[in-house]
Amino acid sequence: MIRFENVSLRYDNNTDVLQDINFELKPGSFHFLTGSSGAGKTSLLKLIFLAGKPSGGKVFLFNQDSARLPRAALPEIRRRIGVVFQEFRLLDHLTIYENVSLPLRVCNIKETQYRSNILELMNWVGLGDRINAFPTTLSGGEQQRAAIARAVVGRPNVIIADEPTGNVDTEIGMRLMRLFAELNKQGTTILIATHDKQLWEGSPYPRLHLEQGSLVPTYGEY
Amino acid sequence: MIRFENVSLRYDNNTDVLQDINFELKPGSFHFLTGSSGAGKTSLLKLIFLAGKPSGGKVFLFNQDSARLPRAALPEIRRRIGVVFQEFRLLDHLTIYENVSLPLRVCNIKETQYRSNILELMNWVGLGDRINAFPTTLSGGEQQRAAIARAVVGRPNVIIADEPTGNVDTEIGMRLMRLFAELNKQGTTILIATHDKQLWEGSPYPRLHLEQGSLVPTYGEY
Amino acid sequence: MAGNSQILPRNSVAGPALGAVTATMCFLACLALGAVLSVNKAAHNWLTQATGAVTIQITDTENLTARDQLQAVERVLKRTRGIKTYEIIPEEKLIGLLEPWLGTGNVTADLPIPVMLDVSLNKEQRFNENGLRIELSAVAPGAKLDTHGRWRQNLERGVQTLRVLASLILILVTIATATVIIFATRAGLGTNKQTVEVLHLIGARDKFISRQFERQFLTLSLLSCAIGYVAAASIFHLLFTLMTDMEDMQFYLLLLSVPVLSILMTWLIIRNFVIRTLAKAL
Amino acid sequence: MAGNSQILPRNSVAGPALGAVTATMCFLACLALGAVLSVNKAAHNWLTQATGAVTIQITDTENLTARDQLQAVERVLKRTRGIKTYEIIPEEKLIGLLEPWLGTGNVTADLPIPVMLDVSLNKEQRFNENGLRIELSAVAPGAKLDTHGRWRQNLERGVQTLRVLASLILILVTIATATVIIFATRAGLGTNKQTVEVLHLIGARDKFISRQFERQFLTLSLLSCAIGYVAAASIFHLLFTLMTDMEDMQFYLLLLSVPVLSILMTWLIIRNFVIRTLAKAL
Ligand SMILES: Nc1ncnc2c1ncn2[C@@H]1O[C@H](COP(=O)(O)OP(=O)(O)OP(=O)(O)O)[C@@H](O)[C@H]1O
Ligand SMILES: Nc1ncnc2c1ncn2[C@@H]1O[C@H](COP(=O)(O)OP(=O)(O)OP(=O)(O)O)[C@@H](O)[C@H]1O
Ligand SMILES: [Mg+2]
Ligand SMILES: [Mg+2]
Repeated sequence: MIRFENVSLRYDNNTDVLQDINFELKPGSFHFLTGSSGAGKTSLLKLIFLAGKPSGGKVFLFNQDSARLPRAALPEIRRRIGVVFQEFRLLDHLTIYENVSLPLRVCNIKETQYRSNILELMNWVGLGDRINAFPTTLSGGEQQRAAIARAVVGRPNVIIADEPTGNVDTEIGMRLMRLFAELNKQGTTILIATHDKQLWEGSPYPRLHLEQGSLVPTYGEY
Repeated sequence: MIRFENVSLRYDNNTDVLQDINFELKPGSFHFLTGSSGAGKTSLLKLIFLAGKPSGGKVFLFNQDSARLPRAALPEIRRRIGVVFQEFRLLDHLTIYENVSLPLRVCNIKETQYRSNILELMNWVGLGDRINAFPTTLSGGEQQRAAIARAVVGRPNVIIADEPTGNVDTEIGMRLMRLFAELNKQGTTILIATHDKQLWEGSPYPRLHLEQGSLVPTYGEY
Repeated sequence: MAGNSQILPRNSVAGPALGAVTATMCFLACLALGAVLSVNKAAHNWLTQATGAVTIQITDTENLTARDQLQAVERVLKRTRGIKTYEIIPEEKLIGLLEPWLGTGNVTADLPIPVMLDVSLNKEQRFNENGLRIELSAVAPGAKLDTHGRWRQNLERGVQTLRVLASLILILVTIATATVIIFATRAGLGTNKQTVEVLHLIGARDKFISRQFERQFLTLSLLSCAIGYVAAASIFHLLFTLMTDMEDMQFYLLLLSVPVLSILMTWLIIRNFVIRTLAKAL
Repeated sequence: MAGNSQILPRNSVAGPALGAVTATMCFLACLALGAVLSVNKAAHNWLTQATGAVTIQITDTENLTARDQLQAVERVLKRTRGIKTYEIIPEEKLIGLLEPWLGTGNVTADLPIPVMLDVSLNKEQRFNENGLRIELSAVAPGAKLDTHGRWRQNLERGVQTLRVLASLILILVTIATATVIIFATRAGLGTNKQTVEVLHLIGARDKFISRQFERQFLTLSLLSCAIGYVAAASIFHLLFTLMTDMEDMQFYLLLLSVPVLSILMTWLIIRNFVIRTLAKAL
């Protein structure tokens, strides 16, 4: 589904942020991506959701080389990948409901077809009573949950989440992890970047660990 | 130094976010503020750094009633309170160096007087090699550290930090906590809002715990 | 309901500032065009009268009286291309013209009053002024052709100057407007950079995003161009009413080309600029 | 170095769009004012000539010849307030004026040529036209006063219309500019809302923040008003050169009031608006 082959990345002439990365995410798999602050987790994820191109090597998305995709093909690919951004990236001038429904609107889907789904999803993440609020009036944790709702609403094949529990307490964090696990059971491929040990310790899922831009083996498989 | 007397807060006709809050931060004290997502931690901090007024009760800052401060007196008070915002609030069009030096610039302090201080501080938080980068090119954790540097650079009497370790790994988190502890030893009053158990468990400092908008007693003193 | 709301923040691309500029520019362009149109028409009227007011004056010479030469002149006029009709000005009218100079009752029968002919030209045919002058001097040495040429030239030059000036203003206003629109669009794209990036990342096509920009602009542009046009048209209506000039529908229709072209221009600029910028984005 | 950089993002308040508008508006306002100034001056010249060109024409009556009446007329003229000097037009000149009507050589000695006086008026004193007319008819029944009054009235009305029109344009341009600036400032404050909030929260005073806005605007405003002024002045220079009209320094100095007032207006609007908005902020 997603395959990295000798991928490296550098920003404007600095040292390599990523070096010689090789891994594959099989359909329906669930991985954690760990590494200390500045290790390159977000940079790696950006290569997957097409917010950047590798400086070297190849990134295959759905068996297509990302560097060779024509511009017109990008929206289709991106619609198959749901992203929870580390900094949320909610649009402040739209309500939470509008924010969450955006991935469907850009596909020109009619509101009647998705309204009830969204309301249900909002209840799931605990925002059922705040759908008409604007992002700036939400607490940090609430914004993060809205961002997660937006990432999953379009039923993407792959979900990429960058630090999705950094602003919520352990209890809500576990609840969100159950949401991801549920989606994974239904066949969604999931990749979660986090520095929160609690999240992956004792979980059955494999872990990709970044250290100074390189993947290092963790115990267990990856 | 900071005293809340029967403080309550509600946003536009909703239920009370805070109810009947009473506590005092003595000069040179160090407190944690805990509570689950949406409990009202950020709302409480906003009353301290004058980004909001209580709906009921009184907030005393440096022995002055915050509701009765004339507008012209606000800047002086705010300069004595350093804030680490939950969402960082770095200015994207300024470099990290400019962002961190902003609290000094608005006091019309000459650059020659603070330049070396800032460079030292940047090294402390591990951003010494990125001072001329713009915030959007920093990793989440790096932005958070820049936000902390900006909060402490003006040597304020009080430091308010909202989830200051949400985007860094445990190791850097501990390092930042040592920075706060060091400042506290030098006399700075410190209040840190967090949902991260690791941070306050086993630390010698008292904890204010919010539950559904009210302070509830924790074991030990508060 | 909410599903149909705008995706870009209100006024973030085409705000009231752009609206005020568009309205003002449309107004000024209408004024400039209207001025050219009305002066053109007025000048046309004057020139028609002036060209129609060709006169021939025949005086006595040593050998021939004015009356003697008249027949020869009439023969020439009859066979000259471009002359529709001519008329001999009655003597009383001529005396009336002279009286301010000579005093009432002083013009007596023995005063050598010249014969004057008022010649009307045929607009459709070319009239060869110099040819007629030469022919006349051959058959009637006392005949003098007066075509008010100098006056007409002056008028034509004046109208020409005004036309150039108005075109200059039109061009300047157009350039200024285009500049403002380009910069405003660029600013709008800058302001909405984060939003555009998010839209791209969640799978929006360039066309979808561009439509958001165009939509916001079109509403505003229609409104402000209409305001500019109506303001200018009202002023012209007022002027025409005051000056009891001929006011016609055609004038206002021609003026309508200004807002129509403005909207078209703005739309093309925005669309082009946005699409090109988006193509370079994520 | 970095410490002196702008705190607000470049062009976020006064960007190139506002610059283009300011320049255009300054240009148009200069054109309007310049048009009024030059037409005023030209009209003043014409009116001076016209008013100076008062003529008196004396013809023979039944009892008195023109020459007989001349002395009485001269006496009246000498004691009339507002008359600077007068001059009898020589007979050859009068004949020259009549020749186009009568044909060369036809004006003979026995033709009753009237006596013509060219009267210059004294600008400083009021000249009572009707009074003089009555006095003249009393002493010299053949004398006729001609003050070109109708022509002057027409000219004055034309100039007045133009003045009103130009003032209208000036007012409209001013209103439009002020609107644009207010909206642009509001937009700038909106764009920088987050930045302003952060500045407030870290202890910046309103004055400090306002200065950031004013600073950004002033640079731009100076530049664009200069461009507008120079553009308009160049056009006038060109026109004056073409029309060989008198061109003077004073004209350009008066025109300079437009950019100066524009900058002042913009500055006051921005300052006022920003300070008032900030006072309502955090
Ligand atoms: N656009 C950019 N230009 C230049 N350098 C960048 C850019 N984006 C990231 N970097 C640098 O690359 C390194 C890796 O950044 P990245 O965001 O991938 O880290 P991360 O693992 O996500 O860290 P965190 O856990 O703190 O979010 C950092 O040192 C960062 O400063
Ligand atoms: N400006 C606002 N208008 C309306 N409601 C608000 C506003 N700001 C916060 N709230 C609501 O008040 C409640 C408390 O918010 P607050 O940000 O204080 O929570 P928090 O304890 O900081 O949570 P987190 O740990 O998720 O950041 C939330 O339910 C939030 O939606
Ligand atoms: Mg990251
Ligand atoms: Mg919070």
